[in-house]
Amino acid sequence: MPKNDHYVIIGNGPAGNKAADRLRDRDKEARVTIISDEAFSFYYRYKLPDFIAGRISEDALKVRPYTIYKEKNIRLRLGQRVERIDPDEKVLYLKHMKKVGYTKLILATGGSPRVPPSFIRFMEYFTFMTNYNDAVRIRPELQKAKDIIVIGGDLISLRFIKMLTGMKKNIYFILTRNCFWPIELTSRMAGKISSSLEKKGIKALVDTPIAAITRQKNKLLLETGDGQKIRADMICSFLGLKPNIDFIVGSGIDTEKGILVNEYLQTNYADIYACGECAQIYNPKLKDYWISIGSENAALQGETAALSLLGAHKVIKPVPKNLLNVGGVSVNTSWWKQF
Amino acid sequence: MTNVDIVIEICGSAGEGTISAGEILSRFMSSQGFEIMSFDSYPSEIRGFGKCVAHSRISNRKILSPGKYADILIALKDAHSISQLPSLRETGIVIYDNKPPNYLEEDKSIAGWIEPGMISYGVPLLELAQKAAGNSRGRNMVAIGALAALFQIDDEAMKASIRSRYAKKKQIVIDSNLNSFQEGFEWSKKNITKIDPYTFRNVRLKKSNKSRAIINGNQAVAQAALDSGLHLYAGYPITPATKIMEILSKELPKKGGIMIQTEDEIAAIGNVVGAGFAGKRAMTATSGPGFSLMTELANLAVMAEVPAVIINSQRGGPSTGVPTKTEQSDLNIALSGGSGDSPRIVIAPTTVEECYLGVSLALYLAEKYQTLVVVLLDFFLSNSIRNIPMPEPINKKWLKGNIAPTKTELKDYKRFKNTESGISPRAIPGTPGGMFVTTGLEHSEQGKPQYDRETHHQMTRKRFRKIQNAINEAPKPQWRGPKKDISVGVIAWGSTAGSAQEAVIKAQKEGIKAALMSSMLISPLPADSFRKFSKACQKILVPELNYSGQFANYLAPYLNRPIERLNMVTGLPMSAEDILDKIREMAN
Amino acid sequence: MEVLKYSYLDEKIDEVKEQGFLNYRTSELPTWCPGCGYFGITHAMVQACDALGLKNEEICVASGIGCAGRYPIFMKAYGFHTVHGRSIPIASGIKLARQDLTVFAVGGDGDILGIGGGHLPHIARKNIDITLFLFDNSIYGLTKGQTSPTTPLSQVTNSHSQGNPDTPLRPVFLALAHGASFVARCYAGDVEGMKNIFTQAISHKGFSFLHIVSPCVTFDKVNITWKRLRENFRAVPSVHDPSDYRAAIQMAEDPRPIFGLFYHDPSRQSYQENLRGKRSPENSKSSER
Amino acid sequence: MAENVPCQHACPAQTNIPGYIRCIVEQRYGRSYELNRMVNILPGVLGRICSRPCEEKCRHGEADLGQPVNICHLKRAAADLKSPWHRIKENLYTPSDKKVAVIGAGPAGLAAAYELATLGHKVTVYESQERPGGMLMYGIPEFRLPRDIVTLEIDNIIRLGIDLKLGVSIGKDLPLGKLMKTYDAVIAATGCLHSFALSIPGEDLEGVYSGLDFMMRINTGEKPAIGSRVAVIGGGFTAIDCARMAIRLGASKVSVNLRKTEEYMRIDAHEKKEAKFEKIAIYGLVQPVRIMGEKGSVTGITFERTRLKYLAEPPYRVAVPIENSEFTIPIDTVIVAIGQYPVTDYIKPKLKLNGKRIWTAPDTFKTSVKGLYAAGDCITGATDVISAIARGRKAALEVDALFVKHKRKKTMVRIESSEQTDRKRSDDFIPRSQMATLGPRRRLVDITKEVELGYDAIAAEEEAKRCYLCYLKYEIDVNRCIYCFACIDVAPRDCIKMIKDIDIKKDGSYGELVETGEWNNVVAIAIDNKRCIRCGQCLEVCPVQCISVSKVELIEQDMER
Repeated sequence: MPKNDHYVIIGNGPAGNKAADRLRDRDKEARVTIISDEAFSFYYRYKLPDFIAGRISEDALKVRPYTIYKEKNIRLRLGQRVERIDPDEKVLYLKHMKKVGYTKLILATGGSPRVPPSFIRFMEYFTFMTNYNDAVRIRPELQKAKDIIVIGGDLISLRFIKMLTGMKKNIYFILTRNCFWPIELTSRMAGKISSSLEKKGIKALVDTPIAAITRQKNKLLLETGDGQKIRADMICSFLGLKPNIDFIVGSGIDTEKGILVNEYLQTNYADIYACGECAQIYNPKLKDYWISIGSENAALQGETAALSLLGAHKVIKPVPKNLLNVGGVSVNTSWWKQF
Repeated sequence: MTNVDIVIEICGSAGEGTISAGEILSRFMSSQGFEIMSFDSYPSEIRGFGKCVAHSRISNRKILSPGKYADILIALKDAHSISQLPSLRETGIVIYDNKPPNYLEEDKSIAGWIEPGMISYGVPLLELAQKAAGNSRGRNMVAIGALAALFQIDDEAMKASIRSRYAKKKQIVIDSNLNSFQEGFEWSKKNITKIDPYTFRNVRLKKSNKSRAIINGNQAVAQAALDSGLHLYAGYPITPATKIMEILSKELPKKGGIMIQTEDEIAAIGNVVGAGFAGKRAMTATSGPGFSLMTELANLAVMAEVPAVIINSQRGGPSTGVPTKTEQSDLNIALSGGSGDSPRIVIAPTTVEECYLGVSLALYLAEKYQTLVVVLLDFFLSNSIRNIPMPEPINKKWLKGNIAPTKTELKDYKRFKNTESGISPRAIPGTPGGMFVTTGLEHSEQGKPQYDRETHHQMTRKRFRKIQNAINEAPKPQWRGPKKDISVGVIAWGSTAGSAQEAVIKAQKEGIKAALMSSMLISPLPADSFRKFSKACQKILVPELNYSGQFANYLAPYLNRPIERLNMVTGLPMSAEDILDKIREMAN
Repeated sequence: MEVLKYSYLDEKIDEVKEQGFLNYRTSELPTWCPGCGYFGITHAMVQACDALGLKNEEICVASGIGCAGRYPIFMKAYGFHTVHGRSIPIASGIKLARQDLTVFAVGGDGDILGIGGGHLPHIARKNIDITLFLFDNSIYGLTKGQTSPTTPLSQVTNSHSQGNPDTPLRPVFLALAHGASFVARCYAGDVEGMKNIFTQAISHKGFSFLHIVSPCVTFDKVNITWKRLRENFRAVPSVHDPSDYRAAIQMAEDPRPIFGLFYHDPSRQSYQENLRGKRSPENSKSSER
Repeated sequence: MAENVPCQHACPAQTNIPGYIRCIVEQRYGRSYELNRMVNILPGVLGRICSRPCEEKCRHGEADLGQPVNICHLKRAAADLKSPWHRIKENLYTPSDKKVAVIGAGPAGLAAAYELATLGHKVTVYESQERPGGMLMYGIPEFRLPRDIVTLEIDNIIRLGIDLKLGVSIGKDLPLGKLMKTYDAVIAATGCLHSFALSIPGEDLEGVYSGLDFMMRINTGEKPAIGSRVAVIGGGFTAIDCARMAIRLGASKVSVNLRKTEEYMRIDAHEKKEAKFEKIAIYGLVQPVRIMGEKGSVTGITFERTRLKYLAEPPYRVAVPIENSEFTIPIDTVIVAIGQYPVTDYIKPKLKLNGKRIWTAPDTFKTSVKGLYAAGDCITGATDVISAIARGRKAALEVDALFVKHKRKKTMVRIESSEQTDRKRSDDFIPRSQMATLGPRRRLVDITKEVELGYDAIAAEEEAKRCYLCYLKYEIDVNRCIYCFACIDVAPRDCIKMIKDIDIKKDGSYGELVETGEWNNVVAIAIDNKRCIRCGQCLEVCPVQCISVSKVELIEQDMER
């Protein structure tokens, strides 16, 4: 391989970091660059609720110090957003009018908060908490708030609720089944979750449609489809994540829900790979496309992508079922079926 | 037959013809076959009461220094001459006007100051002049006439010399001068009884003097410039360099060149740099204050790699300083004047011969190395008239120094190509395809402004590196005296080297193992030669005409040893005696 | 549907290519602030060179320091970017050395009238055959907006926060007073006019003084602006006789921006001609003054 | 031109979009409407249901420039806001003695009839249905297109003296041959009325509808029975209309199933958004294999997974099924909306066909039968209304040329110099105004109620101000330019370039400006009108005022012979 190879990884999450490490281990000569639009270092996303609650410091969020990148000779471009990919020219266009060329590209852009179309009209009232920036922004708000509505039902929302109960907040939980994207909770699971939550003093509403949200003075008023009116200071939305592929659509890289890749995590371009929450993988054994969530999956895929990229043609396999006990319900976090 | 070594000083007020008298004397004596070394010291005021001294050393043997003490003092003006008396030998002779128009107080008449042992001859200079020409102007000629009479100089030959000196003037001028001479000569012959031993009669002289030139440093410079194909001289009058401009004004157009008198020294060096850029040889001459003004553009020549030659005839400084006195205090500014790391070639001729050689070398080196060359003369060297052998024709190689780019190089022309030697082929305007921009900004090989650290570092190195080879092209440093076990090694530069040589010779006669090292090329310094010399010496002495020991300081890091200094800032050339004293002191 | 797109541009491109003024540019993009009048001057200069058919290698441009000083870098010729205020001596040196070259001196107002002000009278009286382009934006631009010798009275600058206390120089008046044999004032926005004057100036045997008024778009937003120049622009009246020195002086005293050829004395001998021994006071009108 | 005014070029009818948008800013709604009507006889209709190829190309929607102008909404605004006493302007030509029959009163047929009528010919339109309008009346759901608008605009056409014969089916009620003899020319604009079938097992089960059939039944007043779980197959307009209709008919779960992905759906983003808003799920990369049924009705559908395959020639992606990837989902109703093809069996003798479509000679609309012309969807397959209108009009002009022996109208470029830019830079930052829509519940209450509520004058003006007015052409006068970069400095994007040349394409047209960074190659500083967003900043800063603005419009002129 020529020495001037430049491996670019978009995304500074578990998948991106793992991929970068692996690339560096196997190829000492090449340039390895991670580009991330977040300005904060690689952090544990699941610790964000604790961070918001003020239980842990910023440093505790960080997975590893910046010095590691220097040691490993990995270029970290933080706070730089990729606007466009030109896969034919092999160039990335960054937001600040900069071009970055690559020889191989790994897309590990992760996910961003998802808002189902039916909720789009309420978006302005929602508070999201998916990344560090959000966490920093809502931290002071949350300290002041008394009544909080949580919409959703994904894992981090449950952690969040746990954190809120610790803070003695008044919590309303609207469990929205089809929002545990990409799968739906069964009514049995939803019921279990809600009942276990109610035991903890949380008012849980299962599958209650939202009719309207209005702002009244300092409070937000939520009207449910069945006529309930709930006043709250904040409405936090945890409606799952959607792959961050907006900037990729139309570039020539095939996408559907996520970036379509084969079992080697290769996209329709031979030199572009995708891994983590942004990748939509067809798995012959499961006979379907899959999008994974969870940092373990992401890291595994990052590694796989890196190895495939280096020519190992490693096939990604579903990891053993990784069950998390959430509110008494076992939830499979490894591979979420699309339908 | 006897040997002579007489120092004559004519001292008077400015405007009294002191200098021309000295010049006439020197030239005549030289034409008679004597070795001469003469120089003038005069005030910056043209008329009025400034003190002028024409100093001439006349000998039938090689003269190395002007001589510290005068043997004969011709006092055209008493007041000035009194102050000149300390430089008269204890047994010296004073010729003075014994019939001035007014009565002088005792202490204002030179005669009152004459020490025991001195001889004084009074000549009614004014009266005789008025008698001869109807005015006082001929007093200098009267004095010369008296001199001729007193010291047995061939009066007819001298008259011929005077005649030729004023050949271009109106007849009345020639006549009045000749008459004055005649009056003085005759009056002295008739009225003065000679009681001193000095005479110019029966001296063993060299056979032929035809292939010799009687010139001073400035003239040598001008001649060298003319012979080296100088195209443009731009200058602004300044003592003591003005003479160069005057000569070139006359001579340069004859050769198709141009002498331009500019509005200031800045414009002068500007013109020179411009012409250098345009591919023609150009130079200017100035002195310290002018040189200070020039440093900016001189620096430009260094940075922009444009040939430029500045003759700096040093005088006392700082500032306007002592305009008409000699000093060697511009070494620092010549070596590094201006901003930044500014390497340049500095040549300091030690003799009038070297003035000629040095300037032709300077013009060559400037062209070849595309940089600034400073030729350091001093007041003394500029004005010191010497009788020197006709200079060798200039090395043909020196007449054409520019390295032009080849056709291949022109294809992708890099004006400032960082070559191994550091010299980049230089396209002259008018060369098709060689267009470039040169700039005083740091620049890339193409000449485009570029300030990154790598460029600045490499280009600075290049500019320093390229001049190093000049060491091999300049005459080798001169080592006079024993090659080893030297007790006192004298390192001298510029005009002081002559005195130092004389001192060393005298010291050797006294049994002191002394030697001299001097180099015309000062920057880049032929350091190896100096180190070698230094190793052979127990002690090193650097005599120079400045207070701070500029050359010694410059030398110190190269030699890396203690250096004795002899610094004088009297406005007068260093004398052999002073150095000898120091050598003696050091040898003990 | 008819194809109508760049047809205009296409013709113009061919036209420009035919003109060949591009041959007088280097590949370096000028580094002046966008909108600077110096672009206009530069453009007119290359056009004038082109119109005269000068050979690149026979043009020498010497410039001083400042925004205008950068000019040689952008012109394909032998260029000499010298030190502050000294473009005139260096240009004269070049011309004196090489009669065959066409020599331009380029400098700004600070350069030519300030630090190098002493050279102007002498180049004018010497009448050395160079063309002086005074890029006058009435400000020290490269040092970020200090008062220059032509900054209008009481204009607030970075060096005079209370307003400039100095009366500005009048460059055209000065040049006339110093005896320049070709004096014109141009306006940086008028390429055609500049080209015309420049062509005459370059052809003139002797020193030509070109005072080119240009706004500094960065440091003067008040006094000498494009807008004000455009609005107050007045051409030299067509009846003006450029050989009429007195009329030229009168016009030079006019505070309004009058642009055009003020004075031209083709009969005056250049320095070089004088040196060649053609010195004759009768030939020179300047001796009358 | 094409790249200069991308919206106009993208419009099949070449509507002067900047022109009519500008009129809205000036509150000349009538003029705006008439500008539309010059090439598009149904502005009010198209303002609602146009497929908006223009908006895709709108320069405002280019990367970094925000979102495209709501061109379609503005068209509707012009129609809505114009005075009720608005004067319709027609260019009427001298009557001729030529008679033309148009088969089909759909958009193409109406457009052709209108054009021929203004040109002075006697036109008779035969329509097999009871009401004119074709798909406008029968294909498109009423919640998207209120019928009174359609009727009004059609009436405006018929008023020109067009003889409209309804309920007459050519081939059935009246043989084509007779028509051919009676009329000097016949234009067939019969549209696409046959639906493509999936050709998979189970398609004949109850609960399987073809999309067109489903819509027509609804629009003729029927209420087809549907279950709660509806799967729509296909990704075009009809598919989405069916899906949205299904929701209104009471289905709780409706999915739109695509062989490829959303990216390749041939509908505009607006429709997609509305569909999603109505909770319609869009699934990609699936292909139906069979429809399962019990007792004659649908119970489920089996899909197989597909993957995208890249075809180099032409560069295109196709969906390829993945082996062994079948899966089944329970379903009550299947609507197959994968396309339509024209009915051609009424024409005898047989015409030359292009696949299932009528073949016409390129650009002349002549079929293989002399005197018979064809226009609209029957020659292209199902497309959109604006294309049909454009083709109907062009076919009419061809017919006219046949009579007159030369073309009577030609497209010219009119260049007007303009002093002003008509806009402010701040206008570029106005966000796209969303059109208010009915709330989700009210949509279900009255299923014929129009979902989109239209713009008021203020919203229309705000939105209209967003238009860059690409018909303005900015040009730098090379002779006066001083190459000072002032314009480049203020340019909002890389729209002003230092160029050394212009590419000239093989066909002689001009291509890209060739940029250079080398001063000695900078022949000119030029405005790339393809990149220019007409913000007028350059005009403001140019020190020598060498930038000119001219208004470049395509106009139709009478061709003198």
